Amino acid sequence: MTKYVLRRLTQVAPTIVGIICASFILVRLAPGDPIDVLASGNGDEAYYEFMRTKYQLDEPLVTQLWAYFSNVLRGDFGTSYLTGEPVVHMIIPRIGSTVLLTLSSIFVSTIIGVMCGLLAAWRVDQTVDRVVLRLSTLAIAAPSFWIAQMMLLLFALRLGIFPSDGRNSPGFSGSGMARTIDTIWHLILPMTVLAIQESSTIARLTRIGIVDLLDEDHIRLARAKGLSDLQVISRHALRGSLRSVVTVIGGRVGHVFSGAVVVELIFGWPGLGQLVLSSSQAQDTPVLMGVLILVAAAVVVTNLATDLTYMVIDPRVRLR
Amino acid sequence: MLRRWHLGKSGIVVWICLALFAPWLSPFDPYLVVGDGLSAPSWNHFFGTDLIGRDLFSGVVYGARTSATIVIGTGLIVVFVALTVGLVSGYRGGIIDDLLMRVAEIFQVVPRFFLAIVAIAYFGSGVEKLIIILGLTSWSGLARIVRAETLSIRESAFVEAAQLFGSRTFRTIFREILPNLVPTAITYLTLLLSRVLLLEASLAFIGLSDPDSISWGYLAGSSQAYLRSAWWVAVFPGLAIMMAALSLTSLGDSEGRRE
Amino acid sequence: MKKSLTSVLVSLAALGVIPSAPINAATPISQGSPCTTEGSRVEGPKKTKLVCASVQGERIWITKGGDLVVAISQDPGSLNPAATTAGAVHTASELMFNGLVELDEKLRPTPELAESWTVDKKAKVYTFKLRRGIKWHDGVPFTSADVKYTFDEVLLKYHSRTRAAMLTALDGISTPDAHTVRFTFKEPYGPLLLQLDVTEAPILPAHIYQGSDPTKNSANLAPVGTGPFKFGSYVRGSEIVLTRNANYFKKGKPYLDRVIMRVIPNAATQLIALESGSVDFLWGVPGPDRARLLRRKKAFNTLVARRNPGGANCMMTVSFNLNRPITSNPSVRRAIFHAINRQAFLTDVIFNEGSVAAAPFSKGIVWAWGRNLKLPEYSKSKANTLLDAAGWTGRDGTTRTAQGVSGVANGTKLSIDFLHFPNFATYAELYKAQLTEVGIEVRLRPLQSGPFSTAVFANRDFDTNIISYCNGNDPEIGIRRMYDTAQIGSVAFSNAAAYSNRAVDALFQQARNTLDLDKRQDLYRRIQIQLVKDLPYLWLVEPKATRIYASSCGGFRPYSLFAEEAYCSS
Amino acid sequence: MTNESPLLEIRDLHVKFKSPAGLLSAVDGVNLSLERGKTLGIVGESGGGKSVLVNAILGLLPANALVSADRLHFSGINLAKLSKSEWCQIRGRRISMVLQDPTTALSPLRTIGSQLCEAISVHNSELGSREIRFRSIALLESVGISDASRRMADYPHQWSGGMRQRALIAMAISNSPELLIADEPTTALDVTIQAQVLELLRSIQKERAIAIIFISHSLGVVKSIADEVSVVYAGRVVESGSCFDVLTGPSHPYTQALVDCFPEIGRLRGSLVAIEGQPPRQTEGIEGCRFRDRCTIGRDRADCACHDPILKVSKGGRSVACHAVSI
Repeated sequence: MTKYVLRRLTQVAPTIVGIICASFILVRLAPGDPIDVLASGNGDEAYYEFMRTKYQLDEPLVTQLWAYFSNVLRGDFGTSYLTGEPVVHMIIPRIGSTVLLTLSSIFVSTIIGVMCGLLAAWRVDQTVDRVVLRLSTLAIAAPSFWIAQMMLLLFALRLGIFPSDGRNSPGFSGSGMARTIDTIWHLILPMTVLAIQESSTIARLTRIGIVDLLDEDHIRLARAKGLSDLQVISRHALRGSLRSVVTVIGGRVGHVFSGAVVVELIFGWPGLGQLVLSSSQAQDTPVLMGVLILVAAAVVVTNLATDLTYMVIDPRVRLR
Repeated sequence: MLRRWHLGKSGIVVWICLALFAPWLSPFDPYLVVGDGLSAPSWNHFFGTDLIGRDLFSGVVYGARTSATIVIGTGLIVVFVALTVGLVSGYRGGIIDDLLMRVAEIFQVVPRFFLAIVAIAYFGSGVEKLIIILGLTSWSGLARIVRAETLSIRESAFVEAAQLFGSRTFRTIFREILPNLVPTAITYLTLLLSRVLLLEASLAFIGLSDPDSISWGYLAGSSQAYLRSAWWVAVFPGLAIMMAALSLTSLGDSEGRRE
Repeated sequence: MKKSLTSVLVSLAALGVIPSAPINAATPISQGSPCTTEGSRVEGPKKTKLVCASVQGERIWITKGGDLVVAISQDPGSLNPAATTAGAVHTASELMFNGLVELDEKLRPTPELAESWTVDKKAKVYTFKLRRGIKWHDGVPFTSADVKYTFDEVLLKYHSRTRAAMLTALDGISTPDAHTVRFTFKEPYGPLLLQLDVTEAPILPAHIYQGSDPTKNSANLAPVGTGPFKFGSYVRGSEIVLTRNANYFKKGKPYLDRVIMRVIPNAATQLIALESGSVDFLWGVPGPDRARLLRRKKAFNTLVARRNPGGANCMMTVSFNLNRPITSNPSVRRAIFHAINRQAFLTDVIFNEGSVAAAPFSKGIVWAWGRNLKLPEYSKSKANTLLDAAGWTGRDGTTRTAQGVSGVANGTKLSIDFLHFPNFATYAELYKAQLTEVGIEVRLRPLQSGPFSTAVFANRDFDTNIISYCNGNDPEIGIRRMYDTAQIGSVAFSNAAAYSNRAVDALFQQARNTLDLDKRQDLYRRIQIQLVKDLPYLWLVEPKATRIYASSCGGFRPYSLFAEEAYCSS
Repeated sequence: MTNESPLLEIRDLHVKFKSPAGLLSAVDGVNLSLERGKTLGIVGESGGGKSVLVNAILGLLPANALVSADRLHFSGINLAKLSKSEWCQIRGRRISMVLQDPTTALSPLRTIGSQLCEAISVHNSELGSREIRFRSIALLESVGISDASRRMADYPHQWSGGMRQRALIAMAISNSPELLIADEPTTALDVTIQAQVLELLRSIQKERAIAIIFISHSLGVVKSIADEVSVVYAGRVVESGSCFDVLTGPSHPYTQALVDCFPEIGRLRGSLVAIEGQPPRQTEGIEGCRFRDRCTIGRDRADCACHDPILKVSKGGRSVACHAVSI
């Protein structure tokens, strides 16, 4: 068991090193001069020279990579070309918002998705199943910006139930409970948009997982033992399907981050997605690389967590 | 199940027809101004006109072509890279396997959309770049499936026997694996490609697609700002994407489930 | 929520549950109506307190206090307007600062931090007398040292426009006393007074920045200025709250308690926020929605502005690469000019927000733009004739090919590329559509700003492109860079066409060293006559931005410090 | 036939599955009967409908299955009319089952002890957990697991295949059922283990007088345990009778072919004979005898091509469905 954990951990390190190197190379391969953005249409040769030295863009590539690499390991992602601020300072205040949005929608979509998946699997090929399948297919096939705009038009403009943008009301200065409530009130729309598509995917995957599981011998045997339907589901199927549910959720984290970009843009949610968009327009390389590495690392960690969860669930892995 | 399969299949057939016969099916050149900007659907312009007065129906018809190109191109890259990496990795094992799987993991953990945004920011947009970006970020899942299949076949008694007789094992594996993979690959690919369609639309929505080649994603994504004042520019291309994505997923559902 | 509460109160009042306030039947006054007397009065069922205040030179009744919520499209990241020309930073931070002078709608310099100034006859020495008694938001007095520090250490290093225009011309800045600043130039320098407003030269507090790296000072996120509003709070990617500066040197102003800058990147969401009442002010609205909004209800007002916090008098300009065989031919350039229907760009792309360019210089530089110059008009037949004559022939509806064009092999297709920022895609589509009609194939190449500049300015890898050249308040600031031979090179957004004409270069230099406006006007006219002959660029349209705001608010200015005199009733 | 009604009696059982391609027939008019304490072997190739038959007896068919029968009685109970809760009273208590692959038949996520205890507790809610555990250990010991009390806490993957199959048998007999269905219980095991498991089943039957339906594709295995045998082909019983009679004197060409596959049973003919071809997947719409395509005798006979042979019953309880055989 310890050996397994160690093995997984040693696999994580090269992946992260690889991501750092790959993103560095990708960004440096590209044409374009970051100073152009700073000059924003003006500036002379001397200005360019000055800025280039300031951001060490005139050093050889390998030196830059090594410097960047050792800095990242020390938690220093450099400073933004655009604002001159440490990248970490720009990322940290936004992590909270993105984590809140993504985690809450993963949480909600897991509950809804697994429940719908169970329901559909239990009544496989019957009406409930078909309804779940149809709805989820539709939700997956619809562009997310459509869903988001429809929700905005309906709930923010026509009904006026939920706010259209942001994480808190304009100029909100309350704290504690009032702040939490205000945040939740703002969270509901963007979270729902993300959760609609996620829960659809989770429902479908859970359903397939359980349907396959119900065909398995040990479930047949459990029924042959005289267990009722409910007992079969609760004692055997649910536990067995936990593995596939964990796999599904672990695999969704990257997608949720991706989906969050569009949702954050539409709902003015102050998270990493917005930062990536604005930095990509400005080619603010240090910020982009920082976010890219961070998000990738988050997915790596989730994968690790998924594997470790298997270990808890599955004795075959645990007792290896 | 039969009906779903037909829906998927007929959707794809319509799509392919639109793509192949676009010049004959569209009443106008989709790149030319043929009317007033933002005129509502009429007999002249079934889907209305866009901002600068181009016929939207022709745009949607021609868009089938670009979208098909993107989907097929991405699919080909994914299949090629995944097969190569999966087969080599599963067959050779050892350090090469470890190395390739680490590389696959790197591509897998960086969210595709993030990477696409960053890559387009640095290299510019364009259909061929989009295909490369989407292709290169999507192969790792299929590669893992291929690798697992290769491993299991390599270890099966059958191949052991074949090795004993000195037959060309790699070819054997190849011949054994491909048929086994087809259902899984179809499910994987159709789901992936429907995502690719939507992803392209999302990229267009945030302003990162190529205006030189009209695709559904471009038409739908770039016109969302006018949803409320000229619904047709946002709705028709969006519907096209939805139908295509639906066709792909239902095709995958049914094809994948047939053993 | 506010709305529903109000409507409940109104209906309760109608039922007689709440006694409604006595209404002055003789003279019912409303917010915005003119007033003469000082003082205040209570009006309406909500007992709002109206005061008589000065707004843009007129005295009107307004509501004092309250919040103004402004939607901004981008998180600024920094609130130091002196260290960058980035529009997002200026939009969010200018209200906290001042320049030495302010420019009114007609670009006349008016006193701001400087109460008066003198210019010597040769236009080489400018002396400014600073207003006394001005205090920074932290209570420290404002002095000439702040001005000198800001120019020497920040503006001339990091503010790219100010640096480009002034650095080489300036001999030095001296401070004879705490309230006098003197700029000395090496040679006569005409445009200085147009470069000292809060956009081009905001003044920072030396006591906070001295001795630090101005791009990394923590005050960039919590600035201290002299402006009408003080820094309140800044939540990344979310909002910036500015609060009223009670000690503002313009007595009585500002009228609002808070200005809240809310980051909403998506234009459609901004609109929904405005309509649902959570936002009061938008910097711009996409054309079709603007029309719908104004048609449907009287809840919104508009304000047309030429000047943005990022730059003034911008003109959408197509550059021709004069180094390429196709576009180096003046007949081809003239043909393209004829083939382009610029009116269609005005109506379909910018929805009539602005005007068709009428001269090489922006109409916003009122004294300098060339009136009555004749740019090639829209005429497909003239375009066809010119192209045929230039050796580019072909049947109708097909792409033309070369027949005896110098520098091009016979049979080469007439195909040019067009580089553009992704957000200018509609311009690109229309350009392509219009040129296709005269047999020119256009390949669109959307590029973000970085790759765009590299391709256009460093590698000169383009045939045509589109750039929003902000002409600025003086030709010296934003126009000269487009035509000067010395500005050909890798510096971005300079002379994209690589236009070089010794006579034009000399005229620009002469104009810069001339102080007399009439003489300068004549020099610039001669330049523009030459440019219309040579056509190195296609001057397309001059967009203006239409601000839209809730009609409960008012008093916005179409130029700097837009909310200095603004007011809102709820 | 004895006066007493048989433990299990099936007459004209049909099972069809709904599918996109229409109804697929899996079991097509099967007749079976089994006396208490006896062993019935069911033999046939895989895909012949044996497992469907078993699932029909246990009511474990999926929702898209259609079952019809003239008679489907177990110990006087009409199985076709049972409700879900009534089924739960029968399954595991009066009819139990041993599956083919002991690896997949046990849940990998739970200890063997808990799965065994569950089999007991489901039908004995009055028992305390200590009592159940005690019984479980005793059962494991009775099927030959040593150190049972300690091994109760093990997970299935920690046991060998043979041990797992013993555990499954222990589970199957835990409530002293009247009928045990063993669906190819030895197929997935090594040859030596096979013999042990068969021996275990034989001894259980002797001690506890349990009737067994033993399903296998191997005549060799059936021979060592069954009293009666039914040969199943393409959803039909093609020959049945006492084990000895059928195996020593097969009448139906299919039985003959099966016997030929196992040289130690059949008369030595010098070489091993494999049956060419595969049973038909789809029986609907086949004209004539279903075995005709693979039959050495019937390939050219006109009656085999036109008429489906009916099961002819002869003296001594033997029956066979073949045009070429006259009894």
